[in-house]
Amino acid sequence: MISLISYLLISLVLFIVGLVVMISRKNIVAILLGIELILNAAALNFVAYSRFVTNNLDGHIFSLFIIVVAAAEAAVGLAIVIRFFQIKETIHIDEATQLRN
Amino acid sequence: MIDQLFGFLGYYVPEIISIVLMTTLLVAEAGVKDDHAPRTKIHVYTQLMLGIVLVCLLMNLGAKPLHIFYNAVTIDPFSTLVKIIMTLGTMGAVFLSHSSKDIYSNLKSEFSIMAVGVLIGGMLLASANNMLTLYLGIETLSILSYVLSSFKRDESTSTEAGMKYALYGGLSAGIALFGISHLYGVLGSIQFVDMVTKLPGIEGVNLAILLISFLMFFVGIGYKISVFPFHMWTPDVYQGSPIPVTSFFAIVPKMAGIASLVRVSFVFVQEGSPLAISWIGLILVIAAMTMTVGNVTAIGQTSVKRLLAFSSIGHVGMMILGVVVMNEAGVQAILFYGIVYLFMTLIAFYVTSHLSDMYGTDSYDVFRGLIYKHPVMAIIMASVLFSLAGMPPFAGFIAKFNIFSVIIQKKHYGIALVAAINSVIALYYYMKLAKTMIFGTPQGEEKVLGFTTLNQAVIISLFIPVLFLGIFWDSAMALAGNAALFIK
Amino acid sequence: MEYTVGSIAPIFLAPVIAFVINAFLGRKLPRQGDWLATLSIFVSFVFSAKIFGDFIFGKFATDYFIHKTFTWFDLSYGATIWKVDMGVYIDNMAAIMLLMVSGVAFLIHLFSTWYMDHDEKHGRFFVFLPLFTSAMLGLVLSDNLFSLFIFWEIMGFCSYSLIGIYNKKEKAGDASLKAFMTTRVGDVFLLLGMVAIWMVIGSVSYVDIYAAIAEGKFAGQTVIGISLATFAGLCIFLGGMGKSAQFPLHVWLPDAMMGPTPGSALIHAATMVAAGVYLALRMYPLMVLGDLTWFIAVIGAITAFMAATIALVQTDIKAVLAFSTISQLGYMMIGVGVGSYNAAFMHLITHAIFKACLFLSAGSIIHSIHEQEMPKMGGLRKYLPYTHFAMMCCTLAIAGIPFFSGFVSKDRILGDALYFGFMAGQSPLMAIVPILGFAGAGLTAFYMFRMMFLTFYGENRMNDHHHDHGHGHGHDDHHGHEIHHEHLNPRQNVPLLILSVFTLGFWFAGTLTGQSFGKVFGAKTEWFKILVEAPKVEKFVGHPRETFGSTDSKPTVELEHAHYHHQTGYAGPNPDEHKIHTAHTIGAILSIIIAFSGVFLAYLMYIKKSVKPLASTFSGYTETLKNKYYFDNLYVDLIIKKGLLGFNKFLSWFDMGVYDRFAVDGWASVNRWIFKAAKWFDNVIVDAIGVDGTGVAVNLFNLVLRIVQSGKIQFYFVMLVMVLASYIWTLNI
Amino acid sequence: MNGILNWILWLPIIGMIGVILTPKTKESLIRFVTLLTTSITLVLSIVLYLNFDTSTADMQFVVKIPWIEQFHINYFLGIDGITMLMTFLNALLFFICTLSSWTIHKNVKAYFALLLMLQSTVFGVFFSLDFFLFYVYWEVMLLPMFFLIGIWGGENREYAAIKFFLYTFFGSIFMLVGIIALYYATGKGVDSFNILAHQGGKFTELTVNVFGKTFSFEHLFFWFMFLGFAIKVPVFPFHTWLPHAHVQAPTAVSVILAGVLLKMGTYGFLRIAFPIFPMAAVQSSTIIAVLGLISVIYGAFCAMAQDDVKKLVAYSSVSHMGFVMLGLAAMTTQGMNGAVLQMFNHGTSTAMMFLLIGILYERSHHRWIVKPDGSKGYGGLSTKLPKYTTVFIIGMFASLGLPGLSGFISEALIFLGIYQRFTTITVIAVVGLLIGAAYLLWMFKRMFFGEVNPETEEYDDMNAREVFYMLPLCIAVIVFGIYPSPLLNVMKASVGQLVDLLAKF
Repeated sequence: MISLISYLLISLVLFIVGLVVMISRKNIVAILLGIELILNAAALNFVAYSRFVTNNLDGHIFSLFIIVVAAAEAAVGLAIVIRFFQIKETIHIDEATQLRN
Repeated sequence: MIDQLFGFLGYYVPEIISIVLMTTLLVAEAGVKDDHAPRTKIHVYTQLMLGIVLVCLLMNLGAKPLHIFYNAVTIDPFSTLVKIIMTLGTMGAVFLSHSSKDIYSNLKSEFSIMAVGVLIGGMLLASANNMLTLYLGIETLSILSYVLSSFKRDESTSTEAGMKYALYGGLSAGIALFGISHLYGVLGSIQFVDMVTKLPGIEGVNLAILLISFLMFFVGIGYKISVFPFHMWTPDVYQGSPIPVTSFFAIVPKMAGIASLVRVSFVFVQEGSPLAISWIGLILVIAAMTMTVGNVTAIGQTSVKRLLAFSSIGHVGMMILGVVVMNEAGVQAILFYGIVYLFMTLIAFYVTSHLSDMYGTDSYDVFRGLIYKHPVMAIIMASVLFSLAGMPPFAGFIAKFNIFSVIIQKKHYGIALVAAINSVIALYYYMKLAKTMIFGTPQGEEKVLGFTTLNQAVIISLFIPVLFLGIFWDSAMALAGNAALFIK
Repeated sequence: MEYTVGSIAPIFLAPVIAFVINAFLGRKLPRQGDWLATLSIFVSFVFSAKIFGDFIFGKFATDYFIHKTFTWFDLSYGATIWKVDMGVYIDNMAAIMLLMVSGVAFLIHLFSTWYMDHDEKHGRFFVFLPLFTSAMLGLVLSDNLFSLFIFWEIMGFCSYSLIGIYNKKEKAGDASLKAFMTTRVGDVFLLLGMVAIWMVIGSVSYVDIYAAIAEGKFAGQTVIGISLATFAGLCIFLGGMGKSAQFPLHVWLPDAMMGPTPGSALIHAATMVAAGVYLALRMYPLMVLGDLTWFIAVIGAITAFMAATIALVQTDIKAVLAFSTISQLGYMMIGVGVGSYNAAFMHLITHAIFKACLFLSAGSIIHSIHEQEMPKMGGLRKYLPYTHFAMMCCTLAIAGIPFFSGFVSKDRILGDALYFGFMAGQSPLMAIVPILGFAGAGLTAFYMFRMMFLTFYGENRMNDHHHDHGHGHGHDDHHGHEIHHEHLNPRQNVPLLILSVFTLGFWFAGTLTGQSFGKVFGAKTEWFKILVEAPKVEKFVGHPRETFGSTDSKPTVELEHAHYHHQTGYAGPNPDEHKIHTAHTIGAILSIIIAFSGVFLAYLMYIKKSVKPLASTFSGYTETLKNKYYFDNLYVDLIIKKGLLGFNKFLSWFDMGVYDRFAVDGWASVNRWIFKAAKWFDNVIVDAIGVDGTGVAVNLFNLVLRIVQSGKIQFYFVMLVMVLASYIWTLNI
Repeated sequence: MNGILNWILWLPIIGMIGVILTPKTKESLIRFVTLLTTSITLVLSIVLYLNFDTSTADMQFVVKIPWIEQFHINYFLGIDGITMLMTFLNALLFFICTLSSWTIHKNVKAYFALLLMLQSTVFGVFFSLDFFLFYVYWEVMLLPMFFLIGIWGGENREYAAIKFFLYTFFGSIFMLVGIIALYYATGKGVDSFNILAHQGGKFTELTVNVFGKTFSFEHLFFWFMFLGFAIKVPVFPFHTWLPHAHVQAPTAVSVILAGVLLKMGTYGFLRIAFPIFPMAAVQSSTIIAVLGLISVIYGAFCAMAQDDVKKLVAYSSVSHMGFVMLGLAAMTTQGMNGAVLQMFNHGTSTAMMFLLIGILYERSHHRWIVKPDGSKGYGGLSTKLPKYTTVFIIGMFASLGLPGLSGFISEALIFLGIYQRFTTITVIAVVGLLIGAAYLLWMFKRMFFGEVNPETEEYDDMNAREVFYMLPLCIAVIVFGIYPSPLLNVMKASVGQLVDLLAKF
């Protein structure tokens, strides 16, 4: 019987993995993936909580919205990344240090 | 059931009109070719619609607060006033975008679309009454902002700005969302009203989770209003984005974020709520740090755009001091500050935008000896700078005065001192710019061209409130006070 | 005897009016209004004479005095009553002083109309001279220290202006600056002492001060550790020292001779410099109370002797007179110190007359031959007979030859000094007072006659065509420096002759020798000795304050002939009467001997030439004397230039260069250093931090922020997460 | 009669509008308009003086109109004895400055407009009895000063202007905190911004908590106010903006700065810091006295070292304002009256000095007593410019406190006052008098005596206009030196009231 804790643990792992990816990986697409991971962690939390704790549908609905938003965000993000690639011919994050004091 | 859904649509007209405007704009934009005339038409249309929105909002201003759409959103004078400020900001930005050379002419109406979209997000955020709406508001704001900031498509800086914004925003939103999910778990609902009722009973592990996740949730708002330490994207994005976008960012998302910050604080942080202890201290520290960071960094800037960006950070630090005191007076001060800040920022960006269009750069040098090139512009700009610095008899002083007054009322003398020192620092860099404009000798003898009478009219009409509210400010204060009344 | 504003005010106001008129439209008046000034002084002379007559010729008792006040301004509000009164205080001393001042001033004005003729500064001179005279008269009239101080300073201002009147000369500027500043040193102390008295006893009117002394209000009062009486007395005496050019503060008077000679005659010989002595006399009871008399005596003795020695080697005729003035003022101070009150005052008067006369004579010489250096003169006797006569009388007087006024006054002072030094049971150290006094007397006789001989006797040492003059047929040549054979010129010589008449002793002593018998002109026997007494303080207790228009109070006590105690100045039978008499007799004999020996020595040196002049015998000492004991070098070069100015330069450098630069702007250089460091650390920092105002801390903070703001997005992530973590940690759950 | 303050306050603004409306090219017309305005103001202030009731210490000619209802902020004007003098001084000096600014040719219109604005704001500071109004005027006054120094100043003007501005702003922002604190300490009542209502030591028991430490409310905010006012005076540690501002500012502005603006600081003590926080004032009077003493000595010493004559006079005002601080610290009848009298007298005498330096500068275009290369800057002026020399002597001796001229009485009163409380300080302070005479006379000797310089040859003496505007000051200096009662009678009631109040603590 899978308990709430295990769900939370998994989502926490997802979250941390996402963070680590965003911080460590130099590939911008990978960083976007990290964002996705974090969002999914949150979504998982919502579902789990609404299943085990609150017994209402708020969590489910929220997670649906999250998926939509994540998609939109990814779309915009990727579009920008593509522009970036077209200009710089690289998607290495450290190339993006033109703006600074 | 039905009337719960549609009975209150009347109060929701502004949002609806904005949405209609956005969609119509999309369609129209698809239609037009690359020539200027229709864009002007579109621009006028946009302004008209926004004007209607403004009127509707003004009509809503008197309404008693009510939670509609199953508590999804709250319509109360507070949110309405914030929406008014945002709408005015949008109108200003759109106008600026139309005249600015910083935005490619074939993208001008796209700018309007995005701006209106951000406005909608802001409205959502300002009147959000449950976590879902709030999240959606933030994301709507953010996603469109990413696009706006990368608006100069084939300039690497702009794209980079957009990308950084997107990544940073994504991370912050993600963290916030993670926090929200745990809040949902601990408090068992996403409706503010229900969550609050659960608050007092929380202890033990749940309390720990509550606090941590509330902090995470705060990241989401914090990065929107770019308070320390979530401000780091701001300078880069402001620098990379076109000037109209920068001015837009400096007003609309910030006001929306502050509004939601206020609402969240007032909803969650009440007597007996476990958050109350840490919350005030947190905001105090953040406010102090934010204004200090903003002002101190602004000193070093040579690009006036960056300077204004940092100074806006400083102003946000000032504003959120109004949250600290947790009473109507504080909110009143914030709202008044918002109104004044709107006009001052718009004028400052107008002048900067025009000069940088003319000289191709926005460094101090383009301001040197402006008094000889365009006296009206120079005098108004100088006055606005002094107003931003909080010098009487301009409205900026009254705004500052109110903030001081509320924090001193709660006997936060320490933070008052910090704010005092900060306003001296702020005065310094504003005065440096004013000095350049008035004492400096211009390199070229040429006058400032192309500043049409329309532009002058706009600037002057924006300047009138800055002066008027500095002397006869009781009516505006009353308005803000009335709006602040129903915050709880 | 009723005195109203009308009978007193003109003394002071007439010269003031003359001053105002001359100041504004002097240029338009004929002769630039010198006649007006002279006339005004004559007016005040007439009124003073009236008062003098009333006081001296038997109308009033010894210590009768007029004291009338009016309110100058009033600060009373509610419970606090505080106002400043001005007023007139005339007693015998003041009456005599008034007559002397106005008389001498009148004669000097008269002389000046001749002397300043065709001088470019004629008009300006006659603006300041009446102003000065009015101030001096006002000082004599005034009833309290405050108004005294005011007139005191105004006199200082006039002296400043007259010394520097030839403003083309750089040296004139130096001299005037020196004079004003040196006296100012004393003045601020005078102000301080006045303030001290005022704030303790609530008034600075003489009457109130005397009364306070009698009532013992000073008892137990201390200022910064010293008893109030001593402190205030010392401060006030310092003021007097400044004005009367006493020993440490004497340096200004010789330089003051830059001014026109008649000005020097009036200000730096007759009246102003005597004001210090006058003040010391007025405050005599305070000095006694503060036990300062010995100090005054010592200062006076040192001054008298030192100035006399310096005068020995001076060649400029005015310089000799200047130093003799200092020396004589020293004698007056000795007189105050040793308690021979009326002798000191008498010496003030006699000295005023003969010294004024001496200066005027010197003036008439200088004006006639356009020469001040005595070695270049000689044998002028036959050209300037009247001047010679006048000057000889005065020299006899100052040298203390019997039957002349100087003898009368100085011999009394010396007699009392002798008593003070040897018989009054003072500490043996006090013996220096009489010793220096007598020595100085001898020197005085010597250098005065040296001056006379060098100037009027012997062969004429001027260049050739002047020799031709000597043989009497040079009247028609038109070279620059002619000696006109002196004819009796009313404006040149009459003043001299009048003054010289009053160098005779009996005017003052009432007798020819100064011993007490005989009556002169119906004046009381030894009128001077009797009428001028140290104030008997207890008489002033509860004396009614009169405002102008109220009737005078009647004489408070009848005539008294008693000598008064020397050390205290209080009336009363004196135990060692006979001692004093012996002292006086010895003193008289001694001073006669010394004076004559001095004259004789001078005769041997400069007429007979049988004794070599000093200069050749002790040349080393002569150098010291020529440099006036190096006081000027000490003050100007060392203290002012090196010390004060150096310190000031340092201070202002510190103010702008250090304090303002680093503490206030905070940072010019530190800022630059920060930039260097920052550039080296990371080229993140590109532009200059602002120019002014926010201080080092801000810049350092700025630096840190700029480094944080590195533009690396993932660095931002890290920061975000770290800060979030730290927040969570601060929740300490 | 009651509206007269309104008239005096707003007339300059009307004049300013008039100036702004006049076309740029009609410079003489602009000057005339300004002159007209200032002269009417002067006449009005004299009328004010004639109608002034010297018997009472209450506020007179009070005007009170509600401004911001919610905060109980009023447009609240009124004057007492102290302000009366300042009003007259202000009107007089601006009238004179208008005449002395006749020679300004750069940007005439803006100059005179700003000048008039400055006058109005200064009047506002002196008139306003409402804290908010006071603060607004106090700050607004900076703007015209900033531009007047910054545009028409000397070669280093921007630095000086910014320094002046920031320094004062720094002080006044603390004042603002104090003002708001008072507003709440009095419970946001009807009189919360009424300066008069706060007076009388109402806050002696309150305490405040800053950064976890507890302070006495009265002391903390007394020092806040002190900071604001002391910078304006300026008292010793805060004085360094003054030399810069003075040296760089154009003549008229230096005159106003030294003549009126510095007085605003001491006025602040008299009207606000002392009456509202009497206990703290009395308890910290020693510190004030010591600071005043340091200003006296330090200013005098620094002045003596200056080769730039204007800088010398600037430092001399540091020294003279130190005397005012001493008088204030004395808190006795004589001291306080002396201080206020000194405020007025220093206004006139220093104004004379700055005007005279300005006149000389117009002829020589430098201000060196001794040029940096060591040669004499001037010399033999007294032979070349007799009229000028006469006026200079009057001004100089007035400011070094020669009896018979105005400076003396105030300094004597200050000494009398201070002696009662701080004997030792008095004894030291006399050195100030000494040096005060020294640097002025030394400067005079170096500039006016000796042979005439070749370049001095060309200078011509004061013309009719200059004589005309120097005359009132000369008269004031002499008349009030001989007969100060017209001034003292006006002020003594108000001062006496304050002294009585302070005596209670």
